[in-house]
Amino acid sequence: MQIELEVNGETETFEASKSDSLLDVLRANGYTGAKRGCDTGACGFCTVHVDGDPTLSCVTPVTKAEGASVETIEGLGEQDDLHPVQQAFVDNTALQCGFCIPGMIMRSKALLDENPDPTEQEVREALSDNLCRCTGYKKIVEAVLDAADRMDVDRAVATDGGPPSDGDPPPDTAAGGTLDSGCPPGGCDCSGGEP
Amino acid sequence: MSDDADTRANGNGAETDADGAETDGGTASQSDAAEDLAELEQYPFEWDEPANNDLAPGERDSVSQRAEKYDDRKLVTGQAKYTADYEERYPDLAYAAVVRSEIPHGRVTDIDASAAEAMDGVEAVLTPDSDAVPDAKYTSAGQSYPEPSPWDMHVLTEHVRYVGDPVAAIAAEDAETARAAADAVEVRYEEYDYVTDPEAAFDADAPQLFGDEEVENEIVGHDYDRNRMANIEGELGDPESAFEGDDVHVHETEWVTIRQSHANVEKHTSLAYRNEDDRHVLVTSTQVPNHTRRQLAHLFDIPIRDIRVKKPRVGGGFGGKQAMVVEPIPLALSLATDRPVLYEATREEEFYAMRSRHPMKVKAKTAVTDDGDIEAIDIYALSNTGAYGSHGMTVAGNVGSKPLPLYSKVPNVHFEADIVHTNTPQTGAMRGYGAPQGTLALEGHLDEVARDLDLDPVEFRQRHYMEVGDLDEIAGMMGGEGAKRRIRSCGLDECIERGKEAIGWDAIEQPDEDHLHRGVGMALSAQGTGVAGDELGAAQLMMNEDGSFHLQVGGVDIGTGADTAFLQIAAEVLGCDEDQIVVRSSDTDVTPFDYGAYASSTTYISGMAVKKAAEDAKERILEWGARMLDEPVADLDTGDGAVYSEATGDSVTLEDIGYEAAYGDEEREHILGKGTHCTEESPPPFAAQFVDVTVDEETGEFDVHKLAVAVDCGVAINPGMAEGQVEGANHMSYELAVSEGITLDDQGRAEVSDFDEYHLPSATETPPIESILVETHEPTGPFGAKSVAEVPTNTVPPALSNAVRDAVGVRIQEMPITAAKIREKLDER
Amino acid sequence: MSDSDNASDLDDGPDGVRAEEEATGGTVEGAAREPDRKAPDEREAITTDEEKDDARQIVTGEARYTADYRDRFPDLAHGKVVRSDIAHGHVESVDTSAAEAMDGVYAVITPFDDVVPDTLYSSSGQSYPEPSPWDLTVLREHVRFVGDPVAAVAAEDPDTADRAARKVEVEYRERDAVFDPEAALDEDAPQLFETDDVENKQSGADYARNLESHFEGELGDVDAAFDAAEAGEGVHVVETEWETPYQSHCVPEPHATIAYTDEDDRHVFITATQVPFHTRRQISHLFDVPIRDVRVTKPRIGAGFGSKQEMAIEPITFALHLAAGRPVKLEMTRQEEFTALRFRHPMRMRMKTAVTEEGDIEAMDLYTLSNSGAYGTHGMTVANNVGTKPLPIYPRVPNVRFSGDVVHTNLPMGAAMRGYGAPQGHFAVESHMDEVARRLGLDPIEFRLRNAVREGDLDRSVAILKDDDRFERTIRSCGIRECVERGKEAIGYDDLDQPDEDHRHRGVGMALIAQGSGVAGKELGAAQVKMNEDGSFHLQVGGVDTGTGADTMFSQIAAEVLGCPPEDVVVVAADTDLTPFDYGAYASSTTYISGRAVKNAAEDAKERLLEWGATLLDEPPEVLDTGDGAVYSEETGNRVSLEEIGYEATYGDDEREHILGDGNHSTDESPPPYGAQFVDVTVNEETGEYDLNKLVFAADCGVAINPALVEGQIEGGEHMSLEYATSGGLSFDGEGNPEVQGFRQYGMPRTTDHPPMETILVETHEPTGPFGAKSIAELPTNGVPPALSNAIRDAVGVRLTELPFTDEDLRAALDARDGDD
Amino acid sequence: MDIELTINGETTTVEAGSEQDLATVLRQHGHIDVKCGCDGGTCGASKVFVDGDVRMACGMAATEAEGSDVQTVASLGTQDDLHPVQQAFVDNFAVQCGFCIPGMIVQATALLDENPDPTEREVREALDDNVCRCTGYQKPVEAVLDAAGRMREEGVAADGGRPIGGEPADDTAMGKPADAGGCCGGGCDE
Repeated sequence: MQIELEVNGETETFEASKSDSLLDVLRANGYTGAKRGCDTGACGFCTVHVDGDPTLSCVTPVTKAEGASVETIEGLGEQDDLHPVQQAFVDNTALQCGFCIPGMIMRSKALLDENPDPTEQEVREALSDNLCRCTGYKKIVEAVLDAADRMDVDRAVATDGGPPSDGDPPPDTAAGGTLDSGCPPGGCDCSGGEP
Repeated sequence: MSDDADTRANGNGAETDADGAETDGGTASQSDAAEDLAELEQYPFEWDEPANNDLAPGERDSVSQRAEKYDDRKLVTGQAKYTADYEERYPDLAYAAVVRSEIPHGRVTDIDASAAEAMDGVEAVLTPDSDAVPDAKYTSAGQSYPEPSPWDMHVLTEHVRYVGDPVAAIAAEDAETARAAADAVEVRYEEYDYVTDPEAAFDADAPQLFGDEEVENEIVGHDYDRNRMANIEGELGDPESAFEGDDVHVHETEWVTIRQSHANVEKHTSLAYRNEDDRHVLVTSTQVPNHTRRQLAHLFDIPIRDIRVKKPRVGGGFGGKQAMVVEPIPLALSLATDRPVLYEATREEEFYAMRSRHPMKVKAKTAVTDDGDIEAIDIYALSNTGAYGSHGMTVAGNVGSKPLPLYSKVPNVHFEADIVHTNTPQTGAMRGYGAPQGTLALEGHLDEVARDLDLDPVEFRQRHYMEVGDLDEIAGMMGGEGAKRRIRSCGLDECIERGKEAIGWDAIEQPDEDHLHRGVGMALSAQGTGVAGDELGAAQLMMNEDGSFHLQVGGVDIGTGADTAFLQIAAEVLGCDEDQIVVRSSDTDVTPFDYGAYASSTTYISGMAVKKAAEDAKERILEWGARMLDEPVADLDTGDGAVYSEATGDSVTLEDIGYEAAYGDEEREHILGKGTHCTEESPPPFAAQFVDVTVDEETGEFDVHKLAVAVDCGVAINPGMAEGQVEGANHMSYELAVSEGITLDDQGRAEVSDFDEYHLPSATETPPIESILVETHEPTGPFGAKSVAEVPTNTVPPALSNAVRDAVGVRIQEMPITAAKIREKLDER
Repeated sequence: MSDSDNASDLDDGPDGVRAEEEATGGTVEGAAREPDRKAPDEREAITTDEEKDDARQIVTGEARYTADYRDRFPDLAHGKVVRSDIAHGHVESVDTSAAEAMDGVYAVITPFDDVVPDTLYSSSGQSYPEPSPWDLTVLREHVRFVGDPVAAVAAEDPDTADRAARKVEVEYRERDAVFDPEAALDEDAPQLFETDDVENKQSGADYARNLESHFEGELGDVDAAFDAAEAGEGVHVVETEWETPYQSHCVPEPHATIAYTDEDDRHVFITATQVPFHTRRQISHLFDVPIRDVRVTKPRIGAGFGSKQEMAIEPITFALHLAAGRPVKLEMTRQEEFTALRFRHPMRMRMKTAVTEEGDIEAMDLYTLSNSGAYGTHGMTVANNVGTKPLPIYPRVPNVRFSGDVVHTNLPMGAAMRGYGAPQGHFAVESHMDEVARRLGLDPIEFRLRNAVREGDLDRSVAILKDDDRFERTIRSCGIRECVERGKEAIGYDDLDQPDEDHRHRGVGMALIAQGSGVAGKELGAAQVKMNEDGSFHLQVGGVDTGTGADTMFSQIAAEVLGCPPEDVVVVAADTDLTPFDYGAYASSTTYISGRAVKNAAEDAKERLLEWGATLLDEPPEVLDTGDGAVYSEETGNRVSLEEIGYEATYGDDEREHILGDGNHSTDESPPPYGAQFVDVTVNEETGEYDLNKLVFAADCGVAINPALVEGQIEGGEHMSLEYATSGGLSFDGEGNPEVQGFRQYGMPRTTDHPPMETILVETHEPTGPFGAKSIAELPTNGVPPALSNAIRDAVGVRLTELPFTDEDLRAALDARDGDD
Repeated sequence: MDIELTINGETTTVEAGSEQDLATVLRQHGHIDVKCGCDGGTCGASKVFVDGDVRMACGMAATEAEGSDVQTVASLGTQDDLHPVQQAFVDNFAVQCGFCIPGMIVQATALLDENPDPTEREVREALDDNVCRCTGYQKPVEAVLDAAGRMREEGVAADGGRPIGGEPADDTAMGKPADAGGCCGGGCDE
């Protein structure tokens, strides 16, 4: 059978069989960012967004996703232009083998979309369906909290009429400093906010 | 070119001319003898050659064996993978097509890509203004750095200079769509005047192709106001005086060569993608992976470390791929689309938009005494480099520096070349690299002189050509690939002897029919072995625990069998079978550096690097052998898959050593070897070409019965493969003699678009070729090897011209040799 | 070559002690004498939190793990294994006809097929010949546990493969099974192996008693010491028993392999492995193909933790590939991971000591009974580590005995797992020591530090099982006391607030930890460095990054030597065709062995760099050094950039050279890293429930090449250790059928299960390691069980001896305590 | 559209555009041993057997091959078990870059099927529309003549079937006379 999905903003038609999970179809079509860890919805490695909700794609029949808008890790940033959540994971060394990370990041992004300023406990609860075997979760939780701070800064700018918040954080926030130059990230020509 | 050369030349002139008297009042304060000594020190005859380099035939286990070419089995079963065969690895592969200029000269004023962009499946349309298209100038020539070629090209260009210049590029989901989209791009031009004839281009009033600001890294003698890309000149002795002497006969002849296509069966093909490490990978059909990596890095401003160039099997290069011809296109498109992109040139593009051999007009002039002593030679070449200058100067330099050194005993030599732009397709490196043009002129000329002065053409040459021990100064007197060198191996005498025998030189039977005349002609040639003083090869070796090896070498096998030669060289050193070694070559991430496959350097330079790496590993193997056999290293050697003692006869297999080194209790080591090689040497290989032809005096038609060519390539590492090189080169040389090449219309547009229009001699049109290998020992080469791949490309045009002259007394100087031209000359006669 | 390195290591004995004394201060004068030692401010590329080289690939989902290579193979077949559903018996027949008749099925293989070798082998990725028995066949006629592979299928898609596998009908002749290791030792127990069923038997094997190995070693005279203690006064003898369960690695990426034959007719494995070179050798031997025709390449790997120090699924994949004539991918399911792959060995241990009233340990005797499961991979060597890792914490104890039995049962296979016997051993030894202190009324920390290792000690117990005293080691770096000091402070050891509620009691426990750095005398690493003309480098190294960040660490070590930024070192690693040899990622060897090989290779290249620098600067190489992307003169301050050297060496007029370096490293040394684990717990006396308030781990891993990555190793190791103490474990029904089939039943700790963790790095300088580094990855796996046992003892006075500690266990112990009262 | 083809003995349905040539379609389905060296029908690299006749696959529409039996060079032998023509090409160093070789071998096999004992001239004529840029045709011609000899000696069926005696004996490979020692050159057990 053929099934139509919107993946990362592009509508595509996929060959699929009735018994396929959404994960099966994504992976068979080059979206290998989502990982297969258990096939029973127990590990969270396959987390993607379906119509904005974090979803375990390995236990989602693809037929249920027909027509839906799916966002995968491939739809976030690029290696030289990371999404703030991705950047925070990198900067906090919050990954080792990385197999759980795509799911972890999709789950974290969903959390921050809904709750831009979570407490540590809220982060832990949001991520409690996502297993990680390497990190002991410590740096992951720290990364998500850090991402929240970064996005908060971005958002503050964005509400001032700046560009949308998906861009790179400005270098000085990435370095842990505070954004006090008053420049929108990448949005002006003053070359780094010389006072 | 070189003041240095001129100074030395004067010294020598003094010696010859005035018998010790210092005629020209130079600053020479040393005696000639002292000078000779000094030169002998600087260019010693004795070479510090390791004992293992000079093996008698009976001592060779791998070298000079007809080892099976290691990739043959996959080639004959169709399993070998060329660039385009990797497309199945990339499910999201996009395909490229290029929009090319349809006018010979002008400026792009507007590109309307809207129709193309609107087509289904079109991923990107790039024009000179696109972000992904660098605007840096570069040369496509795959040479050392900075390249001895002008940086005069753009990836996509607004100033078009020939019919074929790339203007825009498309990536689409399949090749048909890409081509259709390319057709749908509308380009508007402001047309300029154009010029297609090199002599006309040289005129001060001719349309000018380049403004001064349009070129960087300009080459010596450039004069863009007159469309001159370069002028080079070199001199030994005092040729001017020699020509003015009253006791000499001065002959002057002029020769014309064709625009030859490489016609590599595999078209230029290149696949570019960004990998998950955010690095850029090119799988590409190239002779120069490392140069390409550097050039792409500079052009696109990407660090060298982030580019990987891999050469899979290559379907022939012949110099056409000693250039970064197509790689920037798929790379730019892959940057623009973030998808893997494959660009495969069409065969039509191969003929009008890739590269070709420089067409030249070459004049030869000699001063010869009654006794048949050549007092002076002067060669002048006018080279048509087409729209761009890649390889322009260096190819023209070789017109002189390859054939002239053959006659190293001639005291006065002059060479000059002008390299001129026209609005015609691009030229570039091609097997022989200027030597075919020069060899036609010189060898045709000398034959004509001999016949005119009633000298035996063979003997006449023999009196002047180089011998072992000579100091060849000619090779270094001008641009090109040469340097002053001591000759340490020369098999010319034997080449001639065996060639004569093969063709039946002394016993030609004339046909019964009166209008049929049979003749034989011969020509000699010398080439080089690598670019003297501008080569580098390196190799690494790793021993596996079962006594097998992995060899990583930068050297580039473009179908010649170089990988097999590397295996044989390594196996000879390591004392194992070739099949115990797995070779991996030409991958800039994995293999050490190499300048690439050109200038006949692969066996000599890269092969020597392999030998050094193997010797480095062997040292460690012998250490382990010594430990395990409890004997001193000095008594040990490798052979037959083992380390054995010459003292006791005891041995331990390489497998035992491998396991002990990897898993032993006391100590462990991964046995590794590394080697890097560079040299100032570039010893010449030699060829003697013989052609047997029958000419029909009534029609001018001629029938070539046989080509015989004897080649001294030192020790042939693999005689079967060496013969293959000789025969293939001779076929290409035959084409130079009898085929029209790429012909152009008056706008410089190629008139050839496919194989059926390009007269590549077919199986029936190609005469039988007898290849003869004459072994000499070149002490500077690995196991005595010199090069082989280029020298037999040079010789058929003069030898056939000479044979026709022999048969019916007429001289054809403008290639190709055709029945009509012979008929015309016969009629004149 | 490693000779000189080895020699200097071996000759280091007395000097090493002196070097050690210098080391404690990390002084600059040390740096002058020892090029390896760099004061913190002299370091450019090491001890920086360099971004992990694959971090960006990973967070964008671009990193490719084995199964992600499927799109490179349009004709890929998907494999599925048919497994035994009985615990013990023989395959009588396999009916494959129904499976073979299905559309899209390319091959069905059974033990009786030609492409399936019947050679005996061990799956353990160890040195050669492996110190594990060869008792496996690729597919098994004689099945020994529920999950043993009997047949396999390759089909056009995973779904077809699954369905076909279910249609394979296997008939068995069942046999009696045994599930308890002590019962298995009985003469009358069902016997798993006949003598002929095993080659390469290990020491003390007695298959009639299902004994895979028995071993024993002694220093001094233990019996005499105990006799004396019992006869005399002032010496107390304490004996304790401990038990640990199966633990699953829970590797995020299930085992996966793609096998194909390339156009050169060579066999290629893209596989999730920690041991590419061992796998290459083992495949070669098993399938009788030359080593040179096998290529094993490791892509990104979703962690290993020891479960991939095994050739676990490669042989079946390869046999399927041979049968199907096309590339085959075999990917385990999570259920297979929990039932059929590999686990930490369950053990029962006995610890006995004789201790004076002052707290001097006179004698230690440790015995372990290890349940090896159905096959013997890593059986003996893991059990050996139960003693040889923790006992050396107390190297001055004069009388030490360590013995063990490794026994087969009809249960899943024990194998290598992070810690490799040390978690079991530390649980026994460190809980025991705490118990001794408490029984003798000594401060548990003071008691241990009184006996614990110091720099300069000669450690003989590490070699207690070896005949060869060259494996005894001098301790040249030891920060264990600083670990304890800083750990105490972080956990608030001396001022613990008790909860207000009477039934809630708070306690703190501590455990000392030691591990090794590689297998002493059984390691080899090698590397090659190639310089590019722009001054960047390609580094080819056999070492295996299993997600730990090893590749990043390699680039830092190379960069420190070469004087360039780490991102200018492109690492090509763990591909048997492209990279030099390496034993693989296990035994905490990667930084110490492979990292040292990288350092040696970089130094080899640096020699050439300095030569070129000397030519270009016209100064002698002796006054030159590399740094900041250049070769500079210490005398004149002149510098020439690496880029200039690269272009000159490549394209220069006079001479040219491709600057290459190679390096090897092997050694008999395996210096221990040290740690101190602290646990802060509150116990509800009424319910037995307990809350972990905090974990603190202080580690001495020598010089941390990349502190952020080291912290990650510690936190991840503690996570695994936390699980070992508090959850996890496998259970089986009476027929040997596994009851844990997935994450949910298993109970791997989640974010919400984790207490706050604090990580402390204590820097020492290990002179035998690259830039002073020792290992880190395994060390923190050992600490939580004993520290938690000790903390509970501290809080409520009861001792838990069986992992994991459940609320019920604790409740029962409290009840017993109160009953005793 | 879908067309049915038998490719190297396996019947499959392949998708082909009406404009697509057979070579492109074969390559898209993994038969990369079919090479394309020109813009259509002029270099011979793409030669395959279509119902037993040699055709340049790039010069014929895929639809024209509907229902046909297509054999590519890969059907002749494997790397471990070469067809005598392939073996002769290897042994005679008739292969350099190899790009033209699949077409060349298909053509040579067809020739020998029809004419087991061709003259040199006949070989050259048969290969006349196979472009080779490396060898000067010298060694390919010698290889075909050598293959003819081997196949006659080994009694390979005239229809190009597999050799009866397996691999040719080494002494023929080395160019020694095949009658040395009176042995048949590999086809017998003596």
